[in-house]
Amino acid sequence: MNLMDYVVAAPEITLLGLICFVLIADLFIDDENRVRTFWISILALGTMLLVLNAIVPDARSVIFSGSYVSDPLSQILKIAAVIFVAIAFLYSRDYLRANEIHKGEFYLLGLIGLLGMMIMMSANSMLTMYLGLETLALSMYALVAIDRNNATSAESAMKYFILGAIASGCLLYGISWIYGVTGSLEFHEMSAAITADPSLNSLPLWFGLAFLIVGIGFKFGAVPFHMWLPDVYQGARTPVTLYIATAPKLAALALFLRILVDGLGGLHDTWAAMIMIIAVLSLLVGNFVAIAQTNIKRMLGYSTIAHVGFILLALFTGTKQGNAVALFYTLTYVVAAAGAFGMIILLSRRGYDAENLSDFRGLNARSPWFALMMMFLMFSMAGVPPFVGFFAKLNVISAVVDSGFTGLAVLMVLASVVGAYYYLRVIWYMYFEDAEDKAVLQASTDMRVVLSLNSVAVLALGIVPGWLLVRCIQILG
Amino acid sequence: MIGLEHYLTLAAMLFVLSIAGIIVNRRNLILILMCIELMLLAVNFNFIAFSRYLGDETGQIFVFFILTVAAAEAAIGLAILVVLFRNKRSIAVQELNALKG
Amino acid sequence: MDFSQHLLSILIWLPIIGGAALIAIGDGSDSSSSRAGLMRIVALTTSIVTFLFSIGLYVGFDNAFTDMQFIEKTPWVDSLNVFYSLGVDGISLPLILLTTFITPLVVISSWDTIKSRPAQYFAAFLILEGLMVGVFSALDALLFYVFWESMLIPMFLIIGIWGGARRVYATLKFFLYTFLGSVLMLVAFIYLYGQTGSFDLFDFMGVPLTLGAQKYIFIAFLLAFAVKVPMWPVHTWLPDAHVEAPTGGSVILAAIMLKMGGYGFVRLSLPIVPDGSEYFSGMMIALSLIAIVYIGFVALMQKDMKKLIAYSSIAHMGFVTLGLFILWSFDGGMGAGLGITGGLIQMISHGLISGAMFLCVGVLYDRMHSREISDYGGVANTMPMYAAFMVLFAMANAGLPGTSGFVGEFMVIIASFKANFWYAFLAAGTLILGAAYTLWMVKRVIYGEVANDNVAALKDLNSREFIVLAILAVSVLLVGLWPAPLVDMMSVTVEQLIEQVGHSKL
Amino acid sequence: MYNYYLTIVLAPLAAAIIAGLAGKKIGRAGAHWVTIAGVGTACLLSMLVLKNFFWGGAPAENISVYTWAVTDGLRMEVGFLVDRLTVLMMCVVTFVSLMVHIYTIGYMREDPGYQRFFSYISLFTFAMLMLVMSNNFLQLFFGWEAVGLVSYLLIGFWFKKETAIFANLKAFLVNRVGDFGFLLGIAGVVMFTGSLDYATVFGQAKSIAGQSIEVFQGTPWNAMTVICILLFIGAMGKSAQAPLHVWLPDSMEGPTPISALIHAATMVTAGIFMVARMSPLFELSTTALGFVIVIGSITAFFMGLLGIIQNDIKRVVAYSTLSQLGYMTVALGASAYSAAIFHLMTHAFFKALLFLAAGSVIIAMHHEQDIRKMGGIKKYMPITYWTSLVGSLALIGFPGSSGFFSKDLLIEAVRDSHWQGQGAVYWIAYLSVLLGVFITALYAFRMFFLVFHGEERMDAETKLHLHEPSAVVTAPLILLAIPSAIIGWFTVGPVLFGDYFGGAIFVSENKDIVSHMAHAWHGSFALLTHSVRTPVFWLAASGVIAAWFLYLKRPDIPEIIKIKLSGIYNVLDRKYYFDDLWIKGFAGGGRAIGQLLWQRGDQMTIDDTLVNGTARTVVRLAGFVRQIQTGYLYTYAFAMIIGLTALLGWLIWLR
Repeated sequence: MNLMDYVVAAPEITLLGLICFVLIADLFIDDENRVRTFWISILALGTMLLVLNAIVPDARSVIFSGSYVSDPLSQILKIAAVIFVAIAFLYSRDYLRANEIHKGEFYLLGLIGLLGMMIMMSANSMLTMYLGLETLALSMYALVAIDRNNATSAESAMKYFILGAIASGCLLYGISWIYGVTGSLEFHEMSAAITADPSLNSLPLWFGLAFLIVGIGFKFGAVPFHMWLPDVYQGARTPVTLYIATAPKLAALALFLRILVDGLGGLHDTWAAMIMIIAVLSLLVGNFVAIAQTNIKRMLGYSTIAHVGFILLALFTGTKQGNAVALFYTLTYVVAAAGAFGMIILLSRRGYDAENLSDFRGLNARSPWFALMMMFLMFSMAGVPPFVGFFAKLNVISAVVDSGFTGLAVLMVLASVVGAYYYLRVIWYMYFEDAEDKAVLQASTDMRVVLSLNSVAVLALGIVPGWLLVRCIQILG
Repeated sequence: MIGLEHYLTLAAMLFVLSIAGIIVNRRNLILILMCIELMLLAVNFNFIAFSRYLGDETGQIFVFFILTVAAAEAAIGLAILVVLFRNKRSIAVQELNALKG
Repeated sequence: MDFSQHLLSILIWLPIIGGAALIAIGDGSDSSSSRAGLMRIVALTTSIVTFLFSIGLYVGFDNAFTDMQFIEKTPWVDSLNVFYSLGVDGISLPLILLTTFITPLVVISSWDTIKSRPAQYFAAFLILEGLMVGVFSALDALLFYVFWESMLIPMFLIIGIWGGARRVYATLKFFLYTFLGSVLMLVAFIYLYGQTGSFDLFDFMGVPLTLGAQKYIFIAFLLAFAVKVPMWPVHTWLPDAHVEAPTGGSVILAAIMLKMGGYGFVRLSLPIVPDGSEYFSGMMIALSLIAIVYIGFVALMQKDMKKLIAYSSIAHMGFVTLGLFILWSFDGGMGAGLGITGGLIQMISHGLISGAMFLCVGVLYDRMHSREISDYGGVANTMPMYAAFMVLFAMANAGLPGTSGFVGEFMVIIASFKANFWYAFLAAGTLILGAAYTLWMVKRVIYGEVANDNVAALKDLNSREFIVLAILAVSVLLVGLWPAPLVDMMSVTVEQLIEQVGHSKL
Repeated sequence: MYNYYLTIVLAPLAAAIIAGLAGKKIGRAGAHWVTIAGVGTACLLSMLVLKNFFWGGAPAENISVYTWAVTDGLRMEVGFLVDRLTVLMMCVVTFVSLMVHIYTIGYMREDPGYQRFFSYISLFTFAMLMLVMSNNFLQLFFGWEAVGLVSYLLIGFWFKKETAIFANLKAFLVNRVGDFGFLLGIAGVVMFTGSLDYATVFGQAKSIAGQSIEVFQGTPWNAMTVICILLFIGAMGKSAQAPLHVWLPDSMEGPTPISALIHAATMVTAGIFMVARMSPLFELSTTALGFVIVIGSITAFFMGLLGIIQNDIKRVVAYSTLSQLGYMTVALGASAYSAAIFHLMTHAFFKALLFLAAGSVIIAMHHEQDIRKMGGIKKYMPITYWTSLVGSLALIGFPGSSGFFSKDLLIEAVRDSHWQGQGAVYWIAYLSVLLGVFITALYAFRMFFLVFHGEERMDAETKLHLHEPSAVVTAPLILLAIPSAIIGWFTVGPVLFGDYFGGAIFVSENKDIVSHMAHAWHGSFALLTHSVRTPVFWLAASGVIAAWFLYLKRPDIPEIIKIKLSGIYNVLDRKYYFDDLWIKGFAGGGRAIGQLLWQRGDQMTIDDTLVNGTARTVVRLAGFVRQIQTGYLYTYAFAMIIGLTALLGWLIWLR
């Protein structure tokens, strides 16, 4: 146990420190100046970026007696997570202020959640993973309930909490079995043990595995463990939804990659089938039910489920390519999701949430520019070229085809055709119908700028998808 | 002589019980919170039994963490419960369906 | 810089940039504001400059050269081994020229007829133009697919925003129909990518494939292209889309977008899966003939002018597919080349004629806001000039010799007679049906006593409309009286295609 | 000569374009002057060319103007084949056209569409010349369809008249039915010869005749027969042979000048010309010739019958045209191509004359066309009277008139044709042409008497203004009357028996009736004297007498006959129900099919059921799956547990 370890783990440690600082600083800030807390947290996140860029992990460095790992994967995931949390904060600020829920807790919990994510991303043992998971989960439960006077968000928080608890219970139960069979909590020891003694690869281990998958599936929001997702997306205040919809997906990816690939990669042919089933289910349920939605947050919730289906289908192949494209897909999807929810926030104002599809009516008349941006995002999510969503899907499909599941690929594309419908519906409302409320969009310049950049990014990434894709492949290839 | 399998069986029973509790109970959220605690306890049983069986302490260390987290979880859960009650004046599970479809 | 090396890129990106500029300019407060004027000028100049560049393409093109020309190839997505590679040959060049030729006409024709958001309207068309040129010049399957799909977006908006009453239904139907068709093509591409390790079309053409694989790939392609052409029975989106689309949209849709289906068959299906194509050729011929006869009858009964023309488009495109897929019915000798050339010519000519027909209907629609045949009658009394054009294009649509409509049909019928008497018999049925539905419409719309006061109040063509129709009329007659330049442009490529399709991939 | 040919073709075209596009600027006079100039030049040059051939003995010329397209080894060219057959046609076409141009100045004087009309008829002249001068099938088809187009435009010239625009649509569509066959025929030619050029094709005629084509599986037919019959179907359309004749009577809705030019003299004879031009092919298929001759005789006889009961002055002439075309077709079928062409020529003159005369009557009667409302016009319009007398005599083949030579020899040719002793076909043909003579005489003079003699049945108002139209109308009448009267006398010898056509028309030895008749040829005068001894003469005479008796002496008798034979009368009155067949049967049927396919097939089956049905299903499914999300915590938990147990179950039992 040497000092270097702390250097390697610097990001988390710094973040912890910063969190404490924000916590204390926030005490001395009164409500009308709450925006300072925002700027402080932004600064904090900025420093995080500096720190993360300062220490570039050349390769895997495993520390704290094998419970913590730092590698390019964790690096990129963390950077992304930090950025998206920052974006979430930025988009949220004005909304929170307008709706008198501009509390320091929001940023604080957000940062703590980020800490949890980062721990998950760097976890190298079940214990670390669990702790990170709970740190994230608990802060998100709190975030969902942050609006004390809102029944629906309270309800959704409660649902989220209970189901989450069940999920983590299952996860733990699974962990306990894995631990029992392999005699270790540390991922590489697990895989080593399994390779060393193939006899371990038998029912008891699979028994645990099944429970694990419940936990993982829940985190992703994969069918049939998805039920919380639409309710929470709809129930939580939009900024919170934005937060939940973006960065944690990266954490979930880390969860999957660390446990099922690093840890239990030896059981691939066992879990592959399970993952495939839930992935296909997510694909279908997500796309189909989204069609029937009128609340756009809920619709995006279901669309998330569908996208999760794609991510899982990439992961289920178990190939390096599959993992790489899963990473690519998740990153790009999160970009689009951030933009979409940001757009909802943009349309909302004091005491009024633009959360129904119909609220997008005639946006083209109100603000051609942001209508265009929203169109970019929607087409990207629908997977229509030249937007990045298309390349994400393309990669996943080609990964699936390469591992010989052409039929599955056909199913995927057909599902995405069904999916296209509800994205198109948004565009249809924006462009083909007349506005009901003609109110001008009120949003601060910085949000407008960032949101525009965010949306243009899906086009830019679509036109030059190369560099990000290459990075993903370098990291996991 | 009581062996590993008995502990595991017990743990499994508790686990199933807790889940059953969550699914069957439709009246009171508190009960559900309890069931969750129960679930975690079942897990703890497993861990301890395994660690004893493997002669390896990490399992027991894990248990401590689980207990801590469980406490935190309970706190959050109750907090949310309070918020919920403030808004809905009820903590009945079957009235918790404003969000659906 | 040396333009000639990047001519295709210019043709693709110039309009797209112009479109982006238009979006940047944005719509003036009203369509008469100076800003709107500026915007129109930008749109027109962009499209015309593009057309001028395309002339450069025509001049620089070498008919005798068998391979692709004006090739550009730079890596695009290394990790997937995708290239930004463009090129033209005798098959794609005419279509590119058609695209760049029609777009300015569309811009002129909708000069001041579009009242709401003209900037967005013209932007959509310019971007569409660039993407369509891209489709015709892409030599990399993925690039092709990207252009192919992105094209849907502007068209989706054009129909949806500026369309008629049932525009939303129509445009959604259009988008989903075509999207459904093409995603399977994507899967096929990916499969082939798995086989070759690249998306290069020529690698696809080179790779050996089992008959089974070829069948599946052909079906995947078929769905994509059959929907675009459109072939019976996946044609039902077309009448709706055409009827609801604004005039310009209908023109582009009929004149160019439909051609992509035929182009796809020539560029992809035939060379990449020759055996698969041969296996299904019987079915394809059957479908083509159904399209020609069945749709001919259906067109007869249409009450809506645009619907009628839309259906006639389907029937005419039947000749394209027929010409392509009788390829295997000849044991050597003349025929194959005749059929394919005929099909390709038919594409160009139909592009001109249907475009003109839709413009003609548009002229009336702008005045009376009705497409119902029954609302008209005796238009010739009030709009003699218009009537002259209408009759000319109607005759062209009925395949009168001396107009472009005749050339392709003549070649295809001659070829199909050699293939099988009954093919020709059914195909030639269009002589009667085509004349019947077109001229019956002319009789009811153009001729007769002035039907009602609205007709009595009609004003004849203004100079803008006259120019557009005149240009089209001249080109229709030109192609009809002297198709040689067009044919020579294609012949070498066609021979090579036939030779290529001749080699089995098994 | 090449420049001559180009000028001949392009002069009318140029005139048409000028008159058509610049009509407003050049004004009415300008329009007719420019077009007359154009056609006049064409006519003059044609005469010169004729002179070259006839006296100069110039050889046939086969020139390619430009290459239309070359693909897959098939050369498609535009070019001229000018030989003695062509040049004859050229002269007829341009001359009649010129006459009509002049005549039109008077006939259309008040019409607002003056310039348009001139542009059209010049355009027609161009198209017709392209047709006759073509040296390949492609251009032939071009001309073929182009004349159809102009005829369509001209029949519907008064596009406000519902009947007119109905008639022109009908004409075009019926012609298209013919062209349908024609195009297939051309395709067949290409299939077997790989060329569209006359010379090449005729060169390979023998090889085609050798081959066979299986239209129906397992039943090989002689390729030549199939091709020839297909080609002839085209001729049936253009030359209005039964059952594709229905458009011609209706085409009378057009202005009279074009009835004379297009629907009597030139366009309708295109079919005859085409068959003669294709004689090298037709000669090789007796079956096809049989088909031709039967169709011809049916048309000749039955269409003549209809002429008797028509009351519209133009329709009477129209039906007589039909019947005369039938005569020519019969001649073709009898391999007496030169006789057919000869009759074509004479007919062009006297039929054009009759139409123009009728037209002049119509002008005088203020566009009254019903012969029952005329009568005794003789004294008001002497020129018209005498000219149309010439025309009628020529029509019935009065000895010495042009019609006499052509028709008499035509009938003789049929009598001695190679069909002799072939049974039914022969008798059908021969009898129909014989009886045709009587009928022709009957209807021709019925009309003549009703119009020019007898009591004056028109109202006083019209009678007041009844007078001979201006010179532009009468001059063409006279100019046409002259050839109608005499041209037969001195052309019959050289054209028919002087082997005028030479290589232009090919007749195989055993069928070559005309040259066989040449041996018995002792000059026109001999024929004249001998004619009195032929049944033809007596039939014609009795026809005239019958007409005189029935319509001048005892006008009540026709009424009685009408009542007595009301059955037959109705059949004739309904034109053998052919119109019903086409309009109700085919047109109506087609529309019914269209409706069915559209409503049931397209909309119901494909669109509603398959396309929208799918969409509906998806939505319904979505609605259903949505129900699972009840909103109750325990359902959610339950779902998770189900999922878990499913996974476990899969592990334990399936894995």
